[in-house]
Amino acid sequence: MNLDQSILTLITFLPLVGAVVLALLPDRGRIMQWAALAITLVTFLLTLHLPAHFDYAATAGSFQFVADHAWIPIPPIRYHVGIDGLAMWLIVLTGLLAPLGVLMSWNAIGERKKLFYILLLLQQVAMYGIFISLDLFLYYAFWELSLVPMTILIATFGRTKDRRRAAIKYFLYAFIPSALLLVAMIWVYFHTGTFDLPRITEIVATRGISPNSAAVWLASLAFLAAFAVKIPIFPLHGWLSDAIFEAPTAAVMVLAGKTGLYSILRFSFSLFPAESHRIAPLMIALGAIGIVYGALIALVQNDLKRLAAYATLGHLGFIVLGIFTFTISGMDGGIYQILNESLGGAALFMLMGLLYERYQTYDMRQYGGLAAQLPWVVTMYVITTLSVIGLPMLNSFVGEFLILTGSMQSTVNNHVLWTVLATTGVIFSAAYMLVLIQRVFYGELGRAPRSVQGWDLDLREHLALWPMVILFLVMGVASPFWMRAIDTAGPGIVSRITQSAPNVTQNNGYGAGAQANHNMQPNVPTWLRNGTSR
Amino acid sequence: MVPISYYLILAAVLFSVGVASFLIKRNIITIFMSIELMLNAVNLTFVAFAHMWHQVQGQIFVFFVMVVAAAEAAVGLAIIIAIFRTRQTLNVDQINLMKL
Amino acid sequence: MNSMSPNLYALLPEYILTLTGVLVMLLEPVLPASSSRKSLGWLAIVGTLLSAGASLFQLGLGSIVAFSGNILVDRFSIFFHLLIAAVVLVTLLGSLDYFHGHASHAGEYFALALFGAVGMMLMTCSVELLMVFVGLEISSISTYIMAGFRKGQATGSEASIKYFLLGSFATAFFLYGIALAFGATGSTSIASIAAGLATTTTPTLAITALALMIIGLGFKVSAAPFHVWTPDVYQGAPAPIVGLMSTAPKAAAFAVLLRITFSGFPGMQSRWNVLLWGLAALSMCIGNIGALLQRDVKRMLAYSSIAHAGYLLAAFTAVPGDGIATACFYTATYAAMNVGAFAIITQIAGYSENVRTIDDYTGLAQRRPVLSALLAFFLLSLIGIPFTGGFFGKFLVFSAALHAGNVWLAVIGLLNSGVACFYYLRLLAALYTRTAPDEVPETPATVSAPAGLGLAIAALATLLLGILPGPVLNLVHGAAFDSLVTARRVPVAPAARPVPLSDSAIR
Amino acid sequence: MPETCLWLIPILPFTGFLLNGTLGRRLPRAAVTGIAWLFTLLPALLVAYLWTVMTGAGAPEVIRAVGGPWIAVTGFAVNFAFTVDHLTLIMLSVVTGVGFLIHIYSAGYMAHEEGYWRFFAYLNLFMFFMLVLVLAESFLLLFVGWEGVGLASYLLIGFYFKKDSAANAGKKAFIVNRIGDFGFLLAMFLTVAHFGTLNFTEVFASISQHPEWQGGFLTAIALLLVLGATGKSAQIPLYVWLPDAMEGPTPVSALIHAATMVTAGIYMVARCHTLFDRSPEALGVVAIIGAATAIFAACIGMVQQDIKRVLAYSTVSQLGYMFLACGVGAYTAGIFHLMTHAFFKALLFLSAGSVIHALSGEQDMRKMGGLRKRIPVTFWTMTMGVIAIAGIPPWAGFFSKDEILYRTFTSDNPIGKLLWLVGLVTAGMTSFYMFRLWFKTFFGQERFEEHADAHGHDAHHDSHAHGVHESPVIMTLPLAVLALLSIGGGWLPVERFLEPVFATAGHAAEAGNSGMEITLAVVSVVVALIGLLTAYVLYVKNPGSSTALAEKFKPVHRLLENKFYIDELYHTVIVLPLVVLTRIFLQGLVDFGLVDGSGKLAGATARGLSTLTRRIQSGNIRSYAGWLALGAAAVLIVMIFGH
Amino acid sequence: MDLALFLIFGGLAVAAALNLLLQRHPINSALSLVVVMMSLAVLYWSLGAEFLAAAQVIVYSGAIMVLFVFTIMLLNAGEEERTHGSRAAYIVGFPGAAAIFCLLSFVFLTEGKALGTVSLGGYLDNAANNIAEISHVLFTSLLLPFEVTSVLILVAILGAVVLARKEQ
Repeated sequence: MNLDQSILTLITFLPLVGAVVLALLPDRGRIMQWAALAITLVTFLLTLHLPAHFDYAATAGSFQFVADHAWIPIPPIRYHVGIDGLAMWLIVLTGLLAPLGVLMSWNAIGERKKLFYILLLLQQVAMYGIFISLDLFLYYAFWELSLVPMTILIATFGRTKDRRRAAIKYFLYAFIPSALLLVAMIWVYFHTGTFDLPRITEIVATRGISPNSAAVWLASLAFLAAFAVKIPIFPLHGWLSDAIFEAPTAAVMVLAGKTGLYSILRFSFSLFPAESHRIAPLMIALGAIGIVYGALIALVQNDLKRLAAYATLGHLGFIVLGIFTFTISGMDGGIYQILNESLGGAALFMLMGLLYERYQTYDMRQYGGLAAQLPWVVTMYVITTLSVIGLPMLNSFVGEFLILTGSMQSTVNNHVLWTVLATTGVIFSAAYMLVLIQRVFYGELGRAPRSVQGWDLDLREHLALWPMVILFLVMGVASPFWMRAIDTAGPGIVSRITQSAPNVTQNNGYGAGAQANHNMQPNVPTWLRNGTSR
Repeated sequence: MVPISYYLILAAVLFSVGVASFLIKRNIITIFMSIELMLNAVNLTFVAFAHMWHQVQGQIFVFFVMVVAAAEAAVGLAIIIAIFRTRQTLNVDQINLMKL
Repeated sequence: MNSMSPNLYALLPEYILTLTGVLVMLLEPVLPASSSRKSLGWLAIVGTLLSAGASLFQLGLGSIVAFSGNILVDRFSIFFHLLIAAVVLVTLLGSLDYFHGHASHAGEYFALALFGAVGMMLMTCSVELLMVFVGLEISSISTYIMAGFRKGQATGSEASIKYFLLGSFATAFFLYGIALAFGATGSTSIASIAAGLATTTTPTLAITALALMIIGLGFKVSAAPFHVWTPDVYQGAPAPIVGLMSTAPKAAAFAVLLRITFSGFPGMQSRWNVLLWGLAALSMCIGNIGALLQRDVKRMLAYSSIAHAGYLLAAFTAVPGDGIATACFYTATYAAMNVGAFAIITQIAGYSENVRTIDDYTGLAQRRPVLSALLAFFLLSLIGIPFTGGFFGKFLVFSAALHAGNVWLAVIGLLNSGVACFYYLRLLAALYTRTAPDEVPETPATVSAPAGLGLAIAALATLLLGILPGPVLNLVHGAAFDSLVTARRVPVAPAARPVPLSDSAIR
Repeated sequence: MPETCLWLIPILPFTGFLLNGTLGRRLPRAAVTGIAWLFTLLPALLVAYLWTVMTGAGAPEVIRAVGGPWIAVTGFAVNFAFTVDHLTLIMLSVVTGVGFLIHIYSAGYMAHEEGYWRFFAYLNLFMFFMLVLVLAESFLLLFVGWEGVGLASYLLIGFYFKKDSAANAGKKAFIVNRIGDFGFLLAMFLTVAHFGTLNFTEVFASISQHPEWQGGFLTAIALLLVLGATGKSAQIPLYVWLPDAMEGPTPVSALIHAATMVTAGIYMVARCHTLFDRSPEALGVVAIIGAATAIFAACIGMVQQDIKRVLAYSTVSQLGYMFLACGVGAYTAGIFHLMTHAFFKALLFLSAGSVIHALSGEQDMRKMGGLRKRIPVTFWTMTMGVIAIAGIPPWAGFFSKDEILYRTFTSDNPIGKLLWLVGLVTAGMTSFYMFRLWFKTFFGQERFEEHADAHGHDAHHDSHAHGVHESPVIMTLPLAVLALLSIGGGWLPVERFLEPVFATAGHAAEAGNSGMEITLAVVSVVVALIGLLTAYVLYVKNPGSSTALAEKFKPVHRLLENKFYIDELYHTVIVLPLVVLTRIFLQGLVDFGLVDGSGKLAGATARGLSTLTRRIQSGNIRSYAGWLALGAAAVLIVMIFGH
Repeated sequence: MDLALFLIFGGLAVAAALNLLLQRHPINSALSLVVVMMSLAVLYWSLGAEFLAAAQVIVYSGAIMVLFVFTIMLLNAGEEERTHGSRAAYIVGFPGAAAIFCLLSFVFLTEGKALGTVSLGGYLDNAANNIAEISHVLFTSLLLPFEVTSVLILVAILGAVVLARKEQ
C-alpha cells in the first residue's frame, strides 16, 4: 500500500499501539520513559513525511494523503482522513511536542509512570485524530476522546488537593458545549445526508444546508460555542486557569488552543461561512478584549502557572482576532500563530516545570536572583519571553504582525478600535513577562533558592529546550517555509467566507499589486480617510 | 339493564380505594392486601369487557391473574417473613434504611 | 418440517433454559450441603450458552409464528434473546464465586437467574399480552427474590420488599391497561389490538389503556416519575443482581414497550409521542440531577440507570424504523456497559459490600490498576465518550430524535449527558486520585478467571459497539424491519363486536 | 560587492554576538575582547569602503540589496532588503565609528567586571540591530532593528541584574519603549492597509504620485510614527526611561543612550520625511514635542547631582533639538546635530565614565571637585565635549545647534518664533548645566574620599580601588579621538552631502539670508556665554550661592530636583489605577465573579435541584407509592387530554 | 333486577373495601377483603362468568386469603400504629389516587354510550357451557401461557423456599 495513503492513519494510531505496548511492559526503572520517548520520536519522524511530500501547488480546498474507507453503514459514516496546509504543520507540531513532553516528565513524574505515559500517548492519538478527520462523526469522536486522557492526567497528577475539582471542571466545560455540537452535527447530517466534510462543504456552496436560516444560525453557534470553550475565548475561560494550575507540564503543553482553533477553521468556517461572517464582529471584539484582559490579569498574578494561563488566554485572543478578520494576512497569520503560540506556550510551561522540579513551587514570591545561579535557565527564559512578547525575528512576531495587519484591513465595524485595543497587548505582554523575569531571576536571592540548591540545565533539559529555541528563531526568520503550506489553505477559507457574505463588498486584503491602491479607502473609517484640507 | 360503564366505574372505585389503601396502611401485609384489591378491580374490568365483547379471553385473563396473584402471594409473604426476621416489625414507616 | 416444528423451534432457547433451570434445581439437593455450588453455576452457564446458540440458529430460520399466534420469533425478539442471554451469561460468570463462603442458596440463585431469563425472553417474543403478562411476572418474581438474596442484611430484604410491593403496585396498572385495551378492541393480541384500533368506537378508552400500560412498563424500566424504587433497590440488592436486573428485565420491558407502542398502537403515535417525550426528558433530568450528590456508588449508578432509561425513551419519539432500531441498539450498549460496571463493583465490593461510597474507591487505581481501568472504561462509556458503545448508542438515539424533529429533546438529552459527566467523573477522578486514605477497606485479592472472562466480554462488547457497530446495526435494523413489517403476518383474531345487547338480550 | 557589504555589515556583529554569547563564558577575556573588536571593526571598515563607493563623480546615490522573503502571504510580502543612501551612510558611520571607539573603551572600563563576555556579546548584538535599523529598506525591517536595539538596551541596562534598581530600569525602558512601539506598529498596520506594502521606496513613491493626498490618513500614520519615535528617542511623554537607563554601565550609556539608539527616532522621522512633509499637523506636533522636551529636560538637568543623570537629561534635551529640527522640516539640520551630538555626547559620557572610574564608582558630583589635576587627560577631553555641547564656536555643537535655531526661526511654522525662543533659552540652560558639571567636577575643593568604598552602581571596581588615578590608555585613546571629532565635526559638509536624500525637503530657506543667520548665531553664542558665566558665578566664584539660591526658590528647586514628579505622576495616574482596577474589577469582579461565578452558580443550581430530587427519595414505600400515583395521574392526563 | 344486584353487591364491595382501608387490625382488613371478593364473585356471576365466580371464591378467598391470614397469625401482627413516616403519601398520593379515579370515571362515562349495557346471565347465545368455552380456548390458543404458568409457580415455590428458610 502506498505510504501516502496510510501515513495519517499510521501517525494517528502508532501512539495507540505504543500505549498498549506500555501497558504490557513492566513499570521498572526508566523503561516507561524510554519506551514513551521512542514511540513519540518515531511518530514525530513519521509526521515529517508530511511536509516532505506535501504538494504545495495543490488547489485550495483539496486534501492530501487522503484515506477514505466505509466504516459504519447506517448512518453512512466513513473513515475519511486527509490534510491540507492548515492541518499539516499542526500535526508536525503535535508530533514535536510529544517527545519534548516526555523529556520534561522524565523525573517530574516519579510514580505511576505507566499510567502517565499511556494517557499522554492517548492524548496524542486524540489530537492527531482531530487534525486528520474529514468525517464529522470521526472528528467528533476524536474531539470528545481528547478530553478523557487530559482529565485523568489532571485528576491523577495534579499538584494540589484541588486537582479533582479542576479535572472535573475542565471536563464539564468542554463536554457540555460539545453536546450541543453533537446536536448541531446531527442536524447538519439530516439536512445534507452525509457526515463527509468535503461533500457538506460542496453542498453549502451550492444550495446551503437548510433554507431555515435561523436554524443554521443556531447550529453555527453550537459549533462555535464548543470550539470557543475549548480554545478558550474570553469569557469562556473559566476552566483554563485551574486546569493549567493543576496539570503536569507535559499535559499543559497541549492543553489549550490548537484543537479548538483548528476546529473553527476547519468546521465552522467550512460549514457556516455566512454565519461565521455574521458573528465575526463579536468574535473579533472578544478576541481583542481577551488579549488585553488576559494580559492585565497576568500582570497581577503571583503564581507562575496562573500567569502563564492568563498569558495564554491573551495570546489565543490574537489568533481568534486574526482568523475572524477574514483577510488573507489575518487568516494566514492566525494559522501561523497557532503554531507559534503552541510552541511558545509549551516552552514557557516547560521552563516553569524546570523551576518547579528544582524548587517545588510556582509562587513567584518565593523566587528571585536566580540569574547568577542558573545562567542557562535564565537564557532560555529570556529567549522564550522574547518570543512570547513578539520580538521581531522571533516566531510570534510574524504571526502577530500579520494578524493585526489583517485586522486593520478587515471590513468589520470598529475594526480600527479593536486593532488598537489588540495592539496594546504588546505593551502589557511585555510588562508581565518582564515582571516575571525580574521577580524570578533578578534582584536578591529568593526564599526558595536559598533553601534548596538548584542546578543548571542538564543534558536532557538542553535536549528538550534547544529545539524550541532554534524553532523560535528559524520560524521568525524563515517564516515562508511554513507559510508556504499555510498559504495554500488560508486564502481559500477567506474567499469562501467573503463570497458567502451577501451584503459586503469583497475585500481580500490587498489589491492586485503591492503598489498603493487607493481603492482600499472604503475599508477605512471616514476620519482616517484622505483629507482634502490642510 | 346496567350499563357496562357502571361496572367499570365500580372497578375504578375499587382500584382507587386499593391505591388509597396502599398509601394509608402501615402494615406490610395490609398493603399487600390493597394490591390484591387492585387486582380484583382489574379482574372485574376484564369480566365486564368479556361480557361486552362476548369473548371468553377476558375471563381466561382473570383466571391467569388469579394464578399470578397466588404466586405473588407466596413469594410476597415469604419476603414479608424474611423482613420480619431481620427487622422485627411490619411497619413500612420503619423500613427506610435506604433513602436520599 | 412437520406441523409441530414451529412450536419446537420458536421457543428453543426458552426450552433449553427451562430445562437447565430444572436440572440445576434437581441437582441442588443431590450435592452435599457443604460443597461448592460452582458446578451448578457452570451448568447454568452452559445452558445459557446453548440457548444463545439456539437463538443464533433461529436467526437463520426467518420469522416464526408459533403457538396459535402467541409467539412471534423474528429478528427483533432474537436480538433481545441474545441480549438477555449475554447479560445472564456475564452475570453468572461474575457471580460464580460470589457466594464463596456464604452458603446462601447458590443453587437456587442460578436456577432463578435462568427462570428469570426465560420470563424475559418470553416477554420479548410474545405478541399476546397474556403471554407478556405471564412472562413479566416470571421475570419480576425471580428478580424480587434475587434482590433479597442477602437475607442477613437488613438492606437486602428491605430492597426486596420495596421492589416487590411497588412492583406489584405497578403491575396492577399494567394489568388495568391490558384490561382496557381488551375493552377497547376486544382482544389482547397485539396484532389484533392494532387491527381493532382502526375500527374501535372507544378511542379514549384505548388511549387510557395505553397510558396505563406505559405506567406499568415505565415502572419496570424505571422511567421517571416511576423511578422512585430504583435507587433504594439497587443500593440494597447484591451487586451482581443489580447488574442483571438493571439490564435484562429492562431490556425485556423496553422490548414490550416497543412492541406495544410501535406495533400495537402505531396509529396513535402522535399521542404517545408527547407522553414519551415528557417521560424521556423527565427521566434524564431526574436521573442525572439526582445522581449528582450521591456518595454510594450503587445508588449513583441507579440514578444513572434512570437517566439512561430516559435516553432510551428518547428513541421512542423517533420515526418508527429509526426508533426501534436505535432503541434496540441503545439497549444493547447500555446493557453491556452497565452489566460490566456492576460486574466490576461485584469484584471490588465482594459479598459483604464494604466498599460502597466514592470515598472508598479513592486511589483504587493504585491497588487495582486493571479493574480500575475497566471501570473507568465503563464509566466513560456511560458518559458517552467516543469509541465506546455508550457514545454510539447515544449518538444514534439523538440522531433518531433529531430526525423526527425533536431538536429540543436532543438538546436536553445531550446537555444532560453533560451534567452526568460530573458524577461519573467524580468516581473516575476518585479512582485515579494519587493518594488513598490510610484506612482502605479490604478488597478481594484477585479476580477469578470466570469473572475476568465475564468482564472481558462486557468490555469487549462495549468497545466493539463503539468502534465496529456495523453487524449489530444491521441486526437492529433488521429487527426494526421485522417488528414493523412481518409482525403483520401474525393472524388477527376477528374481534367482532356483537350487536348491542340492549333490547334483544332480555328475553 | 557593495551589495554583499550591506549583508555583511550587520551580520558580522551578529557573528560576534553568537561567538561571545555561546562560547564567551569559556574564553579568556582577551579572546572575548578580540572577537568583539574584530566584529565591530570590520563593519566600520566596510562602511569606509562604502564611502569610497558612494562619493565621487557618478557614484550611485543608492545601493540596494534584496534578499529572500521574510514574510510572504498571498498579496503581501516583506523581503529582507537593505539599502544605503547618503543618510544611511552617515548613520552607519556614526554607529560603526562611535561604536568601535566605545568597544575599545569598554575593554578598559569593564576589565574587571563579572560577565565580561556577556557585556560584549550584548554590545555586539546591539550593533547588529542598530545596523539593521539604519540599513532597513522597509518599515518592518526597521522595526526589527528598532525592537532589537530596545532588547539590547534592556539587557545592558539590566546588566547588573542583582541590583533591583538596574533590573527595574531595564524593565521600565523596555515597557516604555513598547508603548512607542505600539504606535509604530499601528502606523505599520495603517500603512499596509493603505499602501499594501511596507517598502520605503514603494510607499514614498506612491505618496509622491498622489500629490492630492494631504493630511488625513497620512497624518494618522505620521502621528503614530511620532509616538514610536518619542518612545525610542526619549521625548515627552515617554522620555522617563532614559534617565533611569543610566543604571547601565557607562559605555552603554554612551553608545546606546546617547550616541546611537536614542537617535533612531530622529532617523526614522527623517527617513519618512516624504510622509511627514504631507502632514503639517504631524510636523507641528513633532516640533512642539521637540521644543518642549528640550527645555523641560534642560530644566531638570540644571539641578541634578548625579553626573550621569545630568548627561542623561542633557541627552533628552538635545534629542528635543533634533526633533525640533525635524518638526520644522530641517531634517538635514536634525541629522547634522545627531551626528555632532553623537560625537560630543559619547565623549562626555565616556569622560564621565573615566571620572567615575577614577573615583571607583562615585557618581555624585557633590563628592567630586578639583579633579583637573588628578586626571588631566579626562579633564581636557571632557572640556572639549562641554564646549561643544554648550554651542561655542567653532566647536561642532555650535554649527549644528545654530543651524537648527536658524531653521526654526525662519520656518513657516506659525509658532516658529516661539519655538526658536524656547530653543534659545534651552541653549543657555544647556551651557549653564554643562559648565556647572564641569566646574563641580574638576574645579574647587576635592570633596571625594581617597579610598572610597565601593558603592554606587558602577561599583564593581573594588579590586583596584587604590586612589584616584587616570584611566588607562585604552580608555583615554577613544576619548582623544572623540574630542577631535567634537572639535572638528562641525566643519563637515553634511548639508550638501544629504541633499539627494532631502531634495524635496530643503526648499524654502535656501535663498539664504546670511545676515540674519549671523545675527542669530551671535545671539545664541551670547546666550551660551551667559550660561557659562552664571555657572562660573554660582559654582566657582561663590560656591555657596547656589545653595542659597536653591533655598530661596525652594519649591521650584524641589520640583526640578524631583523631575517635576513625572515618574510619580505616571505611577499614580496610569500604573496604579491599572493594577488596582485589574485586581478589583477584572480579576475580582469579572474573572472570579462572572466567569468563575457563572460556573459556580450553575453548579449550585444543579446541587440545589439534586437535593430537591433526593427529597423525593425519602426511603418510605408509601411515599414512593404516592409519587407513583401522582405520576400515573399525570400520565393519564397527558394521554387523555394531550393533543 | 340486575341493577339491584349490581347496586347491592357493588355497594357491598365498596363498603368492604373502605372497611379494609379503615380497619386497623390486619385480620379485619383481611376479612373485609374476603367480603369484597365474595361480592365480586356475585358480580362475575351476573356477568355470565360462572367459572370465574367459583374460582374467585375457591382460589382467591379460599386459598390466597387463607395464606394471608396464616401469615398474619404467624407473625402475630397486631394493630398497626399510625406512624407518620410519609407526608408525600398524603400530599401527592391522595390527589393522585383521586385523580386516577376521576380520570378513569371520566373516560368510562364519556365512552359509556359506546360501551353498551349488560344483560343478566350468560352472553353466549348458543347456550354453550361457560366452562367448556374457557377450557377450549385455554387448551388450544392459550395453551402456551397455561403451560408457562408452571414455570411461574416453580419460581414462586423456589422463592418462597429461599426466602422463608432460615439461614444456617
